[in-house]
Amino acid sequence: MAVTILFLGPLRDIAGEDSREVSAPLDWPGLLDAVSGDVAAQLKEERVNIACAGKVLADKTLLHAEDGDEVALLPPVSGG
Amino acid sequence: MAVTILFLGPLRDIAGEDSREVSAPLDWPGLLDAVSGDVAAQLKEERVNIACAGKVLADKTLLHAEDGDEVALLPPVSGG
Amino acid sequence: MRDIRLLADPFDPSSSLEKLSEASPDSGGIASFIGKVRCGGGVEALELSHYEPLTLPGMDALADAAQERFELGGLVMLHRIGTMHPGDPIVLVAAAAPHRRDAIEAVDFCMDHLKSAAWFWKREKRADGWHWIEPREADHADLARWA
Amino acid sequence: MRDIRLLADPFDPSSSLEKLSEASPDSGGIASFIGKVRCGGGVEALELSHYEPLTLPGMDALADAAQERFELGGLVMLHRIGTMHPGDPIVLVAAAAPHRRDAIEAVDFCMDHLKSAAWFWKREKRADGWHWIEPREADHADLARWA
Repeated sequence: MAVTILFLGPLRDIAGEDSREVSAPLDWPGLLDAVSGDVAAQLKEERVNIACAGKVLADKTLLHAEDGDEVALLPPVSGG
Repeated sequence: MAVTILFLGPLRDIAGEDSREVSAPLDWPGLLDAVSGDVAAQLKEERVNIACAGKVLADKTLLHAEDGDEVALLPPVSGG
Repeated sequence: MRDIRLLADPFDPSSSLEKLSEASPDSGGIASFIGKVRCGGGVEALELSHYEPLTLPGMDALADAAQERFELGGLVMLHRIGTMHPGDPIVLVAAAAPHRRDAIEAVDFCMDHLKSAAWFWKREKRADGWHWIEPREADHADLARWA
Repeated sequence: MRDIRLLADPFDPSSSLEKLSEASPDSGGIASFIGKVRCGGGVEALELSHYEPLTLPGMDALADAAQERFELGGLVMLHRIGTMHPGDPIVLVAAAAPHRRDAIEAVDFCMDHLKSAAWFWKREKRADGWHWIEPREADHADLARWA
Protein backbone atom coordinates (compact mmCIF):
# COMPACT_ATOMS: atom_id res chain seq x y z
CA MET A 1 0.00 0.00 0.00
CA ALA A 2 0.93 3.66 -0.10
CA VAL A 3 0.52 7.09 1.40
CA THR A 4 -1.80 9.56 -0.35
CA ILE A 5 -0.68 13.19 -0.40
CA LEU A 6 -3.66 15.54 -0.76
CA PHE A 7 -3.18 19.10 -2.07
CA LEU A 8 -5.84 21.45 -0.71
CA GLY A 9 -6.99 24.94 -1.66
CA PRO A 10 -4.38 26.98 -3.52
CA LEU A 11 -1.79 24.21 -3.07
CA ARG A 12 -3.79 22.15 -5.55
CA ASP A 13 -3.11 24.78 -8.22
CA ILE A 14 0.56 25.04 -7.30
CA ALA A 15 0.93 21.26 -7.37
CA GLY A 16 -1.09 20.95 -10.57
CA GLU A 17 -2.82 17.86 -9.17
CA ASP A 18 -5.37 16.94 -6.48
CA SER A 19 -3.38 14.14 -4.93
CA ARG A 20 -0.42 11.89 -5.37
CA GLU A 21 0.42 8.40 -4.10
CA VAL A 22 3.86 7.75 -2.70
CA SER A 23 5.30 4.70 -1.02
CA ALA A 24 5.05 4.33 2.75
CA PRO A 25 6.37 5.26 5.21
CA LEU A 26 6.59 9.00 4.63
CA ASP A 27 8.39 11.45 6.90
CA TRP A 28 9.01 15.23 6.61
CA PRO A 29 12.19 15.01 4.44
CA GLY A 30 10.46 12.37 2.31
CA LEU A 31 7.45 14.65 1.84
CA LEU A 32 9.59 17.60 0.78
CA ASP A 33 11.29 15.31 -1.78
CA ALA A 34 7.99 13.89 -3.03
CA VAL A 35 6.46 17.26 -3.95
CA SER A 36 7.56 19.92 -6.41
CA GLY A 37 9.97 22.63 -5.32
CA ASP A 38 7.18 25.22 -5.30
CA VAL A 39 5.02 23.10 -3.02
CA ALA A 40 8.00 22.29 -0.79
CA ALA A 41 8.68 26.02 -0.39
CA GLN A 42 5.07 26.52 0.73
CA LEU A 43 5.25 23.59 3.16
CA LYS A 44 8.20 25.18 4.91
CA GLU A 45 6.11 28.25 5.70
CA GLU A 46 4.78 28.33 9.24
CA ARG A 47 1.23 29.13 8.14
CA VAL A 48 0.93 25.91 6.12
CA ASN A 49 -0.24 22.94 8.17
CA ILE A 50 -0.17 19.20 7.62
CA ALA A 51 -2.75 16.67 8.73
CA CYS A 52 -1.95 12.97 8.87
CA ALA A 53 -4.73 10.39 9.17
CA GLY A 54 -7.25 13.10 10.02
CA LYS A 55 -5.20 14.88 12.71
CA VAL A 56 -3.45 18.22 12.29
CA LEU A 57 0.18 17.86 13.36
CA ALA A 58 1.35 20.23 16.07
CA ASP A 59 4.87 19.90 14.63
CA LYS A 60 4.75 18.98 10.96
CA THR A 61 8.45 18.04 10.88
CA LEU A 62 7.50 15.03 13.04
CA LEU A 63 5.32 13.61 10.22
CA HIS A 64 5.29 9.85 10.17
CA ALA A 65 2.73 8.49 7.72
CA GLU A 66 2.23 4.77 7.37
CA ASP A 67 0.58 2.52 4.79
CA GLY A 68 -2.92 3.76 3.95
CA ASP A 69 -2.56 7.14 5.66
CA GLU A 70 -3.74 10.31 3.97
CA VAL A 71 -1.39 13.29 4.33
CA ALA A 72 -3.28 16.54 3.72
CA LEU A 73 -1.36 19.72 2.93
CA LEU A 74 -3.36 22.62 4.41
CA PRO A 75 -2.64 26.18 3.25
CA PRO A 76 -3.97 29.17 5.23
CA VAL A 77 -7.75 29.09 5.44
CA SER A 78 -10.25 31.74 4.31
CA GLY A 79 -13.72 30.59 5.35
CA GLY A 80 -17.04 32.23 6.17
CA MET B 1 -54.66 77.35 29.46
CA ALA B 2 -52.69 74.97 31.57
CA VAL B 3 -49.73 72.65 31.85
CA THR B 4 -50.32 68.90 31.57
CA ILE B 5 -48.26 66.67 33.84
CA LEU B 6 -47.89 63.16 32.39
CA PHE B 7 -47.04 60.20 34.64
CA LEU B 8 -45.17 57.49 32.72
CA GLY B 9 -44.37 53.86 33.45
CA PRO B 10 -44.38 52.97 37.14
CA LEU B 11 -44.97 56.63 38.09
CA ARG B 12 -48.47 56.25 36.70
CA ASP B 13 -49.21 53.60 39.35
CA ILE B 14 -47.62 55.67 42.10
CA ALA B 15 -49.60 58.75 41.06
CA GLY B 16 -52.79 56.76 40.60
CA GLU B 17 -53.55 58.72 37.42
CA ASP B 18 -52.27 59.10 33.86
CA SER B 19 -52.05 62.87 33.84
CA ARG B 20 -53.06 65.99 35.67
CA GLU B 21 -53.67 69.58 34.55
CA VAL B 22 -52.18 72.40 36.58
CA SER B 23 -52.10 76.12 35.96
CA ALA B 24 -49.20 77.66 34.05
CA PRO B 25 -46.43 78.53 34.46
CA LEU B 26 -44.91 75.54 36.25
CA ASP B 27 -41.40 75.41 37.71
CA TRP B 28 -39.55 72.74 39.75
CA PRO B 29 -40.88 73.77 43.18
CA GLY B 30 -44.35 74.12 41.68
CA LEU B 31 -44.12 70.62 40.21
CA LEU B 32 -43.07 69.08 43.53
CA ASP B 33 -46.06 70.81 45.16
CA ALA B 34 -48.47 69.71 42.42
CA VAL B 35 -47.78 65.98 42.76
CA SER B 36 -48.24 63.60 45.70
CA GLY B 37 -45.47 63.17 48.25
CA ASP B 38 -44.61 59.71 46.85
CA VAL B 39 -44.22 61.07 43.32
CA ALA B 40 -42.23 64.06 44.58
CA ALA B 41 -39.82 61.68 46.35
CA GLN B 42 -39.32 59.80 43.07
CA LEU B 43 -38.78 63.04 41.13
CA LYS B 44 -35.93 64.00 43.44
CA GLU B 45 -34.07 60.81 42.50
CA GLU B 46 -31.33 61.33 39.96
CA ARG B 47 -32.50 58.47 37.76
CA VAL B 48 -35.91 60.06 37.14
CA ASN B 49 -35.97 62.50 34.22
CA ILE B 50 -38.35 65.21 33.12
CA ALA B 51 -39.25 66.22 29.58
CA CYS B 52 -40.89 69.54 28.85
CA ALA B 53 -42.50 70.19 25.47
CA GLY B 54 -40.87 67.08 24.00
CA LYS B 55 -37.31 67.76 25.24
CA VAL B 56 -35.60 65.95 28.09
CA LEU B 57 -34.20 68.52 30.52
CA ALA B 58 -30.49 68.31 31.25
CA ASP B 59 -31.21 69.88 34.65
CA LYS B 60 -34.78 69.19 35.75
CA THR B 61 -34.64 71.82 38.51
CA LEU B 62 -34.57 74.42 35.71
CA LEU B 63 -38.07 73.35 34.57
CA HIS B 64 -40.09 76.23 33.19
CA ALA B 65 -43.33 75.05 31.57
CA GLU B 66 -45.65 77.53 29.92
CA ASP B 67 -49.26 77.45 28.82
CA GLY B 68 -49.98 74.36 26.73
CA ASP B 69 -46.74 72.56 27.54
CA GLU B 70 -46.70 68.88 28.41
CA VAL B 71 -44.41 67.95 31.32
CA ALA B 72 -43.58 64.23 31.19
CA LEU B 73 -42.21 62.49 34.28
CA LEU B 74 -39.85 59.75 33.07
CA PRO B 75 -38.83 56.97 35.46
CA PRO B 76 -35.86 54.67 34.65
CA VAL B 77 -36.45 52.85 31.38
CA SER B 78 -36.46 49.11 30.74
CA GLY B 79 -36.81 48.54 27.01
CA GLY B 80 -35.90 45.84 24.50
CA MET C 1 -32.69 50.48 3.36
CA ARG C 2 -33.44 52.11 6.67
CA ASP C 3 -36.56 51.05 8.53
CA ILE C 4 -37.01 52.44 12.05
CA ARG C 5 -40.47 51.89 13.48
CA LEU C 6 -42.59 51.49 16.57
CA LEU C 7 -45.21 48.79 16.06
CA ALA C 8 -48.49 48.50 17.92
CA ASP C 9 -49.25 45.08 16.40
CA PRO C 10 -47.43 41.73 16.12
CA PHE C 11 -44.77 41.53 13.41
CA ASP C 12 -42.73 38.90 11.63
CA PRO C 13 -38.97 39.42 12.11
CA SER C 14 -38.09 36.90 9.37
CA SER C 15 -39.81 38.80 6.61
CA SER C 16 -38.11 42.05 7.70
CA LEU C 17 -34.74 40.29 7.69
CA GLU C 18 -35.36 38.96 4.21
CA LYS C 19 -36.33 42.41 2.95
CA LEU C 20 -33.13 43.86 4.39
CA SER C 21 -31.12 41.10 2.75
CA GLU C 22 -32.76 41.67 -0.64
CA ALA C 23 -32.33 45.44 -0.34
CA SER C 24 -28.61 45.13 0.49
CA PRO C 25 -27.12 43.05 -2.34
CA ASP C 26 -23.66 44.57 -1.95
CA SER C 27 -23.49 43.91 1.80
CA GLY C 28 -21.96 40.49 2.37
CA GLY C 29 -23.10 40.26 5.97
CA ILE C 30 -26.35 40.64 7.86
CA ALA C 31 -26.42 40.48 11.64
CA SER C 32 -29.59 40.52 13.66
CA PHE C 33 -31.02 40.27 17.11
CA ILE C 34 -34.59 39.25 17.85
CA GLY C 35 -35.95 39.71 21.36
CA LYS C 36 -39.06 37.74 22.27
CA VAL C 37 -41.33 37.43 25.26
CA ARG C 38 -39.91 34.43 27.09
CA CYS C 39 -42.11 31.38 27.53
CA GLY C 40 -42.15 29.80 30.96
CA GLY C 41 -41.18 31.57 34.15
CA GLY C 42 -44.79 32.43 34.86
CA VAL C 43 -45.09 35.49 32.62
CA GLU C 44 -48.57 35.64 31.10
CA ALA C 45 -48.25 38.96 29.29
CA LEU C 46 -45.82 41.79 28.81
CA GLU C 47 -46.73 45.42 28.25
CA LEU C 48 -44.41 48.04 26.82
CA SER C 49 -45.40 51.65 27.19
CA HIS C 50 -43.50 54.58 25.71
CA TYR C 51 -43.60 58.35 25.42
CA GLU C 52 -44.36 59.15 21.84
CA PRO C 53 -42.69 62.59 21.56
CA LEU C 54 -39.38 61.05 22.64
CA THR C 55 -39.38 57.38 21.67
CA LEU C 56 -39.34 57.36 17.89
CA PRO C 57 -37.09 60.45 17.57
CA GLY C 58 -34.76 58.69 20.02
CA MET C 59 -34.69 55.55 17.86
CA ASP C 60 -33.99 57.66 14.79
CA ALA C 61 -31.12 59.39 16.55
CA LEU C 62 -29.80 55.98 17.62
CA ALA C 63 -29.94 54.78 14.01
CA ASP C 64 -28.05 57.92 12.94
CA ALA C 65 -25.39 57.22 15.57
CA ALA C 66 -25.05 53.58 14.43
CA GLN C 67 -24.76 54.57 10.78
CA GLU C 68 -22.12 57.14 11.64
CA ARG C 69 -20.14 54.77 13.83
CA PHE C 70 -20.25 51.68 11.58
CA GLU C 71 -20.07 51.19 7.82
CA LEU C 72 -23.55 49.90 7.10
CA GLY C 73 -25.45 49.03 3.95
CA GLY C 74 -28.81 48.97 5.73
CA LEU C 75 -30.37 49.12 9.17
CA VAL C 76 -33.68 47.88 10.54
CA MET C 77 -34.93 48.65 14.05
CA LEU C 78 -38.46 47.55 14.87
CA HIS C 79 -39.84 47.77 18.41
CA ARG C 80 -43.20 46.64 19.69
CA ILE C 81 -45.33 48.69 22.06
CA GLY C 82 -48.54 47.57 23.75
CA THR C 83 -49.42 44.16 25.16
CA MET C 84 -47.57 41.03 24.06
CA HIS C 85 -47.74 37.36 24.96
CA PRO C 86 -45.13 34.62 25.43
CA GLY C 87 -43.36 33.90 22.13
CA ASP C 88 -44.24 37.28 20.59
CA PRO C 89 -41.32 39.24 19.09
CA ILE C 90 -40.58 42.47 20.99
CA VAL C 91 -37.67 43.87 19.04
CA LEU C 92 -35.72 43.26 15.86
CA VAL C 93 -32.44 45.00 15.11
CA ALA C 94 -30.74 43.99 11.88
CA ALA C 95 -27.75 45.52 10.14
CA ALA C 96 -26.33 44.80 6.69
CA ALA C 97 -22.68 45.66 6.10
CA PRO C 98 -19.81 44.94 3.76
CA HIS C 99 -17.78 43.70 6.74
CA ARG C 100 -18.96 41.19 9.30
CA ARG C 101 -17.90 43.01 12.44
CA ASP C 102 -19.61 46.27 11.46
CA ALA C 103 -22.88 44.38 11.13
CA ILE C 104 -22.50 42.51 14.43
CA GLU C 105 -21.29 45.53 16.40
CA ALA C 106 -24.04 47.78 15.04
CA VAL C 107 -26.66 45.30 16.31
CA ASP C 108 -24.90 45.06 19.69
CA PHE C 109 -24.68 48.88 19.90
CA CYS C 110 -28.33 49.46 19.03
CA MET C 111 -29.58 46.77 21.42
CA ASP C 112 -27.55 48.12 24.33
CA HIS C 113 -29.05 51.56 23.75
CA LEU C 114 -32.59 50.28 23.27
CA LYS C 115 -32.28 48.39 26.56
CA SER C 116 -31.00 51.24 28.69
CA ALA C 117 -31.42 54.52 26.89
CA ALA C 118 -34.69 54.38 24.97
CA TRP C 119 -37.98 55.58 26.42
CA PHE C 120 -39.72 52.29 27.07
CA TRP C 121 -41.21 50.97 30.28
CA LYS C 122 -41.92 47.31 30.63
CA ARG C 123 -44.24 45.44 32.95
CA GLU C 124 -45.04 41.75 33.22
CA LYS C 125 -48.29 40.10 34.16
CA ARG C 126 -47.89 37.14 36.47
CA ALA C 127 -50.48 35.11 38.37
CA ASP C 128 -50.53 37.80 41.07
CA GLY C 129 -50.91 40.75 38.71
CA TRP C 130 -48.72 43.28 36.89
CA HIS C 131 -45.11 44.03 37.90
CA TRP C 132 -42.88 46.79 36.55
CA ILE C 133 -39.47 45.61 35.34
CA GLU C 134 -36.51 47.51 36.72
CA PRO C 135 -33.49 48.04 34.47
CA ARG C 136 -30.75 45.46 35.08
CA GLU C 137 -27.34 46.57 36.30
CA ALA C 138 -25.78 44.50 33.52
CA ASP C 139 -27.63 46.60 30.95
CA HIS C 140 -26.01 49.77 32.21
CA ALA C 141 -22.58 48.14 32.17
CA ASP C 142 -23.22 46.99 28.58
CA LEU C 143 -24.14 50.51 27.53
CA ALA C 144 -21.04 51.99 29.14
CA ARG C 145 -18.87 49.97 26.70
CA TRP C 146 -19.72 52.38 23.88
CA ALA C 147 -18.94 55.63 25.70
CA MET D 1 -31.62 22.60 19.32
CA ARG D 2 -28.15 22.15 17.93
CA ASP D 3 -27.74 22.00 14.18
CA ILE D 4 -24.17 22.00 12.86
CA ARG D 5 -23.90 21.14 9.18
CA LEU D 6 -21.93 21.47 5.97
CA LEU D 7 -24.25 21.99 3.02
CA ALA D 8 -23.46 21.19 -0.60
CA ASP D 9 -26.66 22.88 -1.84
CA PRO D 10 -28.30 26.30 -1.44
CA PHE D 11 -30.17 26.85 1.82
CA ASP D 12 -32.65 29.29 3.32
CA PRO D 13 -31.28 31.02 6.44
CA SER D 14 -34.73 32.42 7.37
CA SER D 15 -36.34 29.04 7.78
CA SER D 16 -33.43 27.83 9.93
CA LEU D 17 -33.72 30.93 12.10
CA GLU D 18 -37.43 30.37 12.54
CA LYS D 19 -36.85 26.73 13.51
CA LEU D 20 -34.31 27.81 16.12
CA SER D 21 -36.74 30.39 17.46
CA GLU D 22 -39.56 27.85 17.72
CA ALA D 23 -37.27 25.28 19.33
CA SER D 24 -36.05 27.77 21.97
CA PRO D 25 -39.22 29.09 23.63
CA ASP D 26 -37.46 29.90 26.90
CA SER D 27 -34.65 31.86 25.23
CA GLY D 28 -35.69 35.50 25.00
CA GLY D 29 -33.00 36.42 22.48
CA ILE D 30 -31.84 35.11 19.13
CA ALA D 31 -28.79 36.57 17.46
CA SER D 32 -27.68 35.63 13.98
CA PHE D 33 -25.18 36.34 11.27
CA ILE D 34 -25.77 35.53 7.62
CA GLY D 35 -22.86 35.76 5.20
CA LYS D 36 -23.72 35.99 1.52
CA VAL D 37 -21.81 36.15 -1.74
CA ARG D 38 -21.58 39.87 -2.41
CA CYS D 39 -23.22 41.23 -5.54
CA GLY D 40 -21.23 43.70 -7.59
CA GLY D 41 -17.46 44.01 -7.44
CA GLY D 42 -17.08 41.73 -10.44
CA VAL D 43 -17.39 38.39 -8.63
CA GLU D 44 -19.22 35.89 -10.84
CA ALA D 45 -18.94 32.86 -8.60
CA LEU D 46 -17.40 31.76 -5.34
CA GLU D 47 -16.13 28.30 -4.53
CA LEU D 48 -15.53 26.95 -1.06
CA SER D 49 -13.52 23.80 -0.71
CA HIS D 50 -12.86 22.00 2.55
CA TYR D 51 -11.15 18.93 3.97
CA GLU D 52 -13.85 16.61 5.13
CA PRO D 53 -11.98 14.73 7.88
CA LEU D 54 -11.27 18.04 9.63
CA THR D 55 -14.00 20.51 8.71
CA LEU D 56 -17.16 19.14 10.28
CA PRO D 57 -15.39 17.82 13.41
CA GLY D 58 -13.85 21.29 13.70
CA MET D 59 -17.26 22.95 13.49
CA ASP D 60 -18.59 20.56 16.12
CA ALA D 61 -15.69 21.37 18.43
CA LEU D 62 -16.34 25.09 17.83
CA ALA D 63 -20.01 24.62 18.77
CA ASP D 64 -18.91 22.79 21.94
CA ALA D 65 -16.60 25.67 22.81
CA ALA D 66 -19.37 28.24 22.23
CA GLN D 67 -21.84 26.28 24.35
CA GLU D 68 -19.29 25.99 27.12
CA ARG D 69 -18.34 29.67 27.00
CA PHE D 70 -21.85 31.16 26.72
CA GLU D 71 -25.19 30.24 28.25
CA LEU D 72 -27.13 29.16 25.17
CA GLY D 73 -30.55 27.68 24.58
CA GLY D 74 -29.72 26.64 21.01
CA LEU D 75 -27.06 26.95 18.34
CA VAL D 76 -27.18 26.69 14.56
CA MET D 77 -24.09 26.74 12.36
CA LEU D 78 -24.64 26.04 8.67
CA HIS D 79 -21.83 26.46 6.15
CA ARG D 80 -21.97 26.01 2.41
CA ILE D 81 -19.33 24.22 0.39
CA GLY D 82 -19.12 24.03 -3.39
CA THR D 83 -19.88 26.71 -5.94
CA MET D 84 -22.09 29.69 -5.10
CA HIS D 85 -23.29 32.76 -6.97
CA PRO D 86 -23.86 36.40 -5.99
CA GLY D 87 -26.63 36.67 -3.41
CA ASP D 88 -26.31 33.04 -2.25
CA PRO D 89 -25.99 32.50 1.50
CA ILE D 90 -22.60 31.09 2.52
CA VAL D 91 -22.93 30.81 6.25
CA LEU D 92 -25.53 31.13 8.99
CA VAL D 93 -24.65 31.23 12.65
CA ALA D 94 -27.55 31.72 15.04
CA ALA D 95 -27.66 31.46 18.80
CA ALA D 96 -30.63 31.49 21.18
CA ALA D 97 -30.00 32.52 24.76
CA PRO D 98 -31.80 33.71 27.88
CA HIS D 99 -29.59 36.82 27.85
CA ARG D 100 -28.97 39.09 24.90
CA ARG D 101 -25.22 39.39 25.12
CA ASP D 102 -24.66 35.63 25.32
CA ALA D 103 -26.52 35.25 22.03
CA ILE D 104 -24.68 38.10 20.30
CA GLU D 105 -21.25 37.13 21.59
CA ALA D 106 -21.71 33.47 20.70
CA VAL D 107 -22.43 34.48 17.08
CA ASP D 108 -19.43 36.80 17.05
CA PHE D 109 -17.21 34.06 18.55
CA CYS D 110 -18.31 31.39 16.08
CA MET D 111 -17.97 33.69 13.06
CA ASP D 112 -14.45 34.76 14.03
CA HIS D 113 -13.41 31.13 14.29
CA LEU D 114 -15.14 30.09 11.07
CA LYS D 115 -13.33 32.90 9.27
CA SER D 116 -9.83 32.18 10.50
CA ALA D 117 -9.69 28.77 12.11
CA ALA D 118 -11.96 26.46 10.12
CA TRP D 119 -10.73 24.37 7.24
CA PHE D 120 -12.22 26.21 4.30
CA TRP D 121 -10.53 27.62 1.24
CA LYS D 122 -12.29 30.20 -0.84
CA ARG D 123 -11.77 31.29 -4.42
CA GLU D 124 -13.61 33.81 -6.54
CA LYS D 125 -14.31 33.73 -10.24
CA ARG D 126 -13.85 37.05 -11.96
CA ALA D 127 -13.82 37.97 -15.64
CA ASP D 128 -10.17 36.87 -15.83
CA GLY D 129 -10.68 33.53 -14.07
CA TRP D 130 -10.45 32.05 -10.58
CA HIS D 131 -8.53 33.72 -7.73
CA TRP D 132 -7.82 32.28 -4.30
CA ILE D 133 -8.80 34.53 -1.39
CA GLU D 134 -6.13 35.10 1.20
CA PRO D 135 -7.14 35.45 4.84
CA ARG D 136 -7.46 39.09 5.94
CA GLU D 137 -5.23 40.44 8.68
CA ALA D 138 -8.35 41.84 10.38
CA ASP D 139 -9.74 38.31 10.68
CA HIS D 140 -6.73 37.17 12.67
CA ALA D 141 -6.98 40.21 14.94
CA ASP D 142 -10.68 39.45 15.46
CA LEU D 143 -9.90 35.87 16.41
CA ALA D 144 -7.21 36.93 18.88
CA ARG D 145 -9.86 38.73 20.96
CA TRP D 146 -11.13 35.39 22.30
CA ALA D 147 -7.78 33.95 23.36
